[in-house]
Amino acid sequence: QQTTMDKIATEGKITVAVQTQGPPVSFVDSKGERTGLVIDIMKMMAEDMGVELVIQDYDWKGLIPALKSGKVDLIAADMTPTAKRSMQVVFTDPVFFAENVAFALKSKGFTKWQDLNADGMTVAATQASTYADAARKHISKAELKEYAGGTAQTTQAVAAGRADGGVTDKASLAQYTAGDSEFMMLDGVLAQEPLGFAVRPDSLHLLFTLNNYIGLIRYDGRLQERLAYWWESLDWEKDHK
Amino acid sequence: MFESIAEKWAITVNLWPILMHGLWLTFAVSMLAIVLGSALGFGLGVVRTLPFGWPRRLIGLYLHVFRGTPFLVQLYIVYFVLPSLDIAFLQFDSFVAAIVALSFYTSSYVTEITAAAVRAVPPGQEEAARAAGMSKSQALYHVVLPQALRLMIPPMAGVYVVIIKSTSLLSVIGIAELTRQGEIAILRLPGNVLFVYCLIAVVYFIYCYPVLRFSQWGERRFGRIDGS
Amino acid sequence: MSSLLQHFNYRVVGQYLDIFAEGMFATLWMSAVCLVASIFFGVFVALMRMSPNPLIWRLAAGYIQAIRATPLLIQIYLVYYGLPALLPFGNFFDETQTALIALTIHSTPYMAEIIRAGILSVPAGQAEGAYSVGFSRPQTLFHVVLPQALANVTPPLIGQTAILIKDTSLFSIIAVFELMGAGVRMFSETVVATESYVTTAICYLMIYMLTLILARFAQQKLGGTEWRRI
Amino acid sequence: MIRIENVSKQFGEIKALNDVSCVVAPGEVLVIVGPSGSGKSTLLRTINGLETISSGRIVVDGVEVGAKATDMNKLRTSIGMVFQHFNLFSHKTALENIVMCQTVSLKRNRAEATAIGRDLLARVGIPDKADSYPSQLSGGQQQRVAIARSLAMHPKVMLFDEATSALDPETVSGVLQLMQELATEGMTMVVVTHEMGFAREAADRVIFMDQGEIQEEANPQVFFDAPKNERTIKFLSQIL
Amino acid sequence: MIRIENVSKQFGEIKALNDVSCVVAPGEVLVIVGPSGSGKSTLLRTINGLETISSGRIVVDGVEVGAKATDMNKLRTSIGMVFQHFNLFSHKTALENIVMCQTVSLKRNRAEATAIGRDLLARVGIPDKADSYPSQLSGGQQQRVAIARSLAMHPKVMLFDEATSALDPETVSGVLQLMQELATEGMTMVVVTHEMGFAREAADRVIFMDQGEIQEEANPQVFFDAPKNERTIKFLSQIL
Ligand SMILES: Nc1ncnc2c1ncn2[C@@H]1O[C@H](COP(=O)(O)OP(=O)(O)OP(=O)(O)O)[C@@H](O)[C@H]1O
Ligand SMILES: Nc1ncnc2c1ncn2[C@@H]1O[C@H](COP(=O)(O)OP(=O)(O)OP(=O)(O)O)[C@@H](O)[C@H]1O
Ligand SMILES: [Mg+2]
Ligand SMILES: [Mg+2]
Repeated sequence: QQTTMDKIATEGKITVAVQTQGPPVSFVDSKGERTGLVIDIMKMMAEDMGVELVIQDYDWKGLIPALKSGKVDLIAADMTPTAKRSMQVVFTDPVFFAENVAFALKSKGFTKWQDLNADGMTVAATQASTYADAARKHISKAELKEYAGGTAQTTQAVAAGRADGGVTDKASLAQYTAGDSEFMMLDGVLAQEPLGFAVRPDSLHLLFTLNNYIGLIRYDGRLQERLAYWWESLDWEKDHK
Repeated sequence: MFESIAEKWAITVNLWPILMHGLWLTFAVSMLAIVLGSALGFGLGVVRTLPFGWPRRLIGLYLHVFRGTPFLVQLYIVYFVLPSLDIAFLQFDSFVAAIVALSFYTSSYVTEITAAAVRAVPPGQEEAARAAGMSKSQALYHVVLPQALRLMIPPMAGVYVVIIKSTSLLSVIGIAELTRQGEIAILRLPGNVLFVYCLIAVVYFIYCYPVLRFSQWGERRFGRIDGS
Repeated sequence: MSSLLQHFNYRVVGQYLDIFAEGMFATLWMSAVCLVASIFFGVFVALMRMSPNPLIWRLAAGYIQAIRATPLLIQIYLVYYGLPALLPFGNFFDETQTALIALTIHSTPYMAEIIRAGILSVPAGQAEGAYSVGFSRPQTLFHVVLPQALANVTPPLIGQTAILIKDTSLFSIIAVFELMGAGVRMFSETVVATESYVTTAICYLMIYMLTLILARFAQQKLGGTEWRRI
Repeated sequence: MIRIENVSKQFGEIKALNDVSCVVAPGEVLVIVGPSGSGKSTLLRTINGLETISSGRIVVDGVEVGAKATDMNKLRTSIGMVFQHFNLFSHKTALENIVMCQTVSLKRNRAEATAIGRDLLARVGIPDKADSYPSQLSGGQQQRVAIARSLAMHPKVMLFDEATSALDPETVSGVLQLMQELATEGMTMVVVTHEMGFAREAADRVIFMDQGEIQEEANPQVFFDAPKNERTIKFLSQIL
Repeated sequence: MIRIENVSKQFGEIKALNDVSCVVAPGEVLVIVGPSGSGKSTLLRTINGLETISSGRIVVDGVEVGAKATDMNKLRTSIGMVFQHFNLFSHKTALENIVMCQTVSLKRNRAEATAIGRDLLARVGIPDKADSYPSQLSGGQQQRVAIARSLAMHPKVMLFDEATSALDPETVSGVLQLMQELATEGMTMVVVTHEMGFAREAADRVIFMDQGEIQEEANPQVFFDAPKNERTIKFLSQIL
């Protein structure tokens, strides 16, 4: 039986499922190029392994089925390794961490996320996401509205006054609050989540390889460099906006 | 005011090539599916009007299953579940899977329309053909089906528009059709969600409106069964 | 087939049954409301479409074409976000009401076209028979023409109803929970895709079968089934 | 009872009625004959306002048809009409056809309407067909239901448009007999028919129409045995 | 030419034909009359196999109808049938209706078929209607096209099922005349009709059917002037 790694080695290409969910994790920039943090890391790894990188773009609903049905070798997305998900696929060590934060219109005059946690408030989050879980748990007094789509759709609901505030991750939110935006991030972090890549349960060789590689770039500083560029600042906007 | 118009114009110019690319994919997938699905549905619809008990019931079941479940689920099963059966020819890539799923979905509607149209042709027409010495299949081909086809044009165009619009679900299996292209663009253009969706609507309209006009024309031209 | 069943985890489905029940109930009542409303308004739009007055029929035709040529997704967004921007009282409607309004606006033209075909299929003599015994126009429409028209077009009406039921799945884009939302929820938490989607499909099929039964019942109510056998 | 004054009716280019005048007395049976397309149906339909007229005036029982002040729905309940193709409501049973007209147009209560309906079905000779749908009835039976339905309104006038031409010859005689009974009971009737036998026996007066005009008007003896108009003579020669 | 032997036909519960036997000689004109539902149409339709029979045997021109070895499509080209409601192909013009039957069933080439078609349209008196669609033709014209279409096959037998009962009385005489011409040319014909005038003049023999059975069979003089069967007497009394 050929392992996934054998296949990658013999075919000379690694097939990765990504979700184009928006900057900075994975998106299509103004030049029409597919780019973002995970794409960057994957490109780097494929180059170091000496294989070709094949990227396949799926909707969120298609990521895990694509992996399980063998359409791709791994998923490179900002997926939280929950216990139930781990029963289906295997996650790598965390590659980076997301901070779930709340946001609102500046005009509302809120300062910290706790301000949203009151009766009569409504909070928007992406349908069935870990943001929604965090909101349900921490902003429990407010009514939660779960919008299908992503952060863009959530901010739209808040901008239109359909919700008093929203919950998403800090990095995705950054571009919405930049400059003289009408949005502001509220102080405080609701929850921190590790984010990792996922492989099929039987792709052990590939799993170890990925973990090794994450360790490698963490210690040689290349991961921090990428994170600083994509994740912790808006530096990427100059090059890709 | 003018600033915002200028801004929207800039966005439009910027997005247009992307949307057109999405439209092309939408067009290609929907056209292929419409052609294949109509052919399949037409065949099944004709069989459904023939006096064979078993095939008729089987087709009825097929029809209800495909019409009664969301297309998303059908798409999902074709692309993700069928490959797990380990049958070589079921290993579709996403484009083929999209065509296969959409064709079956289309055919379920076309089957119903075809059967209804064939039944709407007065039975006397077939009898007259048989009485003139035509075989059952000749009567079907020369007399019944040409008349049924005319009745099918208006409802078919309606179904085609539904099919065209359901291509927007294909992003689940990684096809960057029109809606998906627009949504990808939205990610880069926070604050313009509504405007970009309107642009998408305009592009769909450009594609669908002629189809609907064609149906209207067809209704006037062929809706009545005579040639006048 | 066996490998299909072998991959089906009943236990996990069991954990989500209550959520599916909740979603199914929501889908059921919301589709029922939209169905009744869109048939009701569909009758009016159909009558407008058949009006001899060019202003009225062009208005109806324009509405029908514009709605049919654009996707529901975008119509829902426009009603949800666009309406408050245009009308001061737009925010008056909550998500569920907005969703119901949008879907009704969307499916009314489809129903109208089917009903129009149905009305045209009723022989003119039927209305004349009614007029000649002193029925007014509304009475003729209500007692004679519509019952026959609707019974004549039951098959396409069922087809459109099936589409309408499935269209409610788009409600989740404006945060309205329904059956597809239940499926997405289960999938997102457990990532067992086959189970999530097949269960969703079965629930939709159950609703669809219910509509088939109701349609047969309605057809009988509209004046028995025997009369349609010639 | 019916006064038709200089009535004309235009369908686009076609003059279906051209300056037609005629009076029908209470209790009179007027039979209209004429070739196809001569305007017989059109004349009948203008009497109960199913067709509007282009010019002229029609007065039924003192009420002007189509005038602004006239409640046409009410007027129509006093004018029964029986069509060539019966026009029974196909989604209702024979009895319901008769009952519905009464409950809707006359606001009679259901029980009373049903009793009247059953009576009338017995009168027209098909009491056992009450629960059959039109499609389950033979042509002759359908025509009887249609007559019963009209009678349920207690009309002052009955109009028959080729009431028997969609029936097979054997059934015709039964329906004609029923019409003759009505005539002897004193019902005012206007009958368009191709059945010259009926015209001869039941008519008080016969009108021959052609090209939208009344060509000849006479009592049946004169009409059939000594027609004057050339067109009438030709017509009768082909029919008999 | 046609030999019908002990033919029965059951529709579920209903016995539409009950042990019917009868022979039609070449060149003979047989007229079938009878009340509605008596099985006239059914008998006619079994002759060209549009209806299968439950028992018995039908032989046309030496070939058994419905037998395994019989090529029914070929047999049907030698049996012309004209229907009550014409059944012209509504998507084809009058000429194309006639041409298509020849090219499809007889594999005649188009040019020849067209020539024959034009000839026949002239023969039935409507050469100028070649390019009209059925919906643009009057009932009588449609019926003529239907007859021409059947004649194009050069049938040995023609079957007419109430060929004139959907026509208005004035048009009827023209079509009957055409049928009479065919009869005098020696065509074998079986005609179901309610036109007693035609039966009397054109028939070589008249059959009276009731309840799926042949009740009386006689030449027209005897049939109309001295019928024996009680049922026939009642029937004729109501028709005339
Ligand atoms: N709705 C209509 N639109 C246009 N023309 C019409 C309409 N109704 C009748 N006509 C025309 O008016 C003329 C008179 O028609 P009408 O039906 O009154 O004749 P008729 O004497 O009843 O004939 P028939 O014996 O065939 O019933 C015909 O030329 C017919 O074509
Ligand atoms: N396809 C059928 N299915 C069931 N019963 C039928 C069918 N065709 C005819 N019948 C029945 O067979 C009997 C004979 O019918 P048929 O049409 O031969 O009568 P007919 O003599 O032609 O009457 P008409 O003068 O009304 O045309 C009738 O009782 C009829 O109801
Ligand atoms: Mg008339
Ligand atoms: Mg018959």
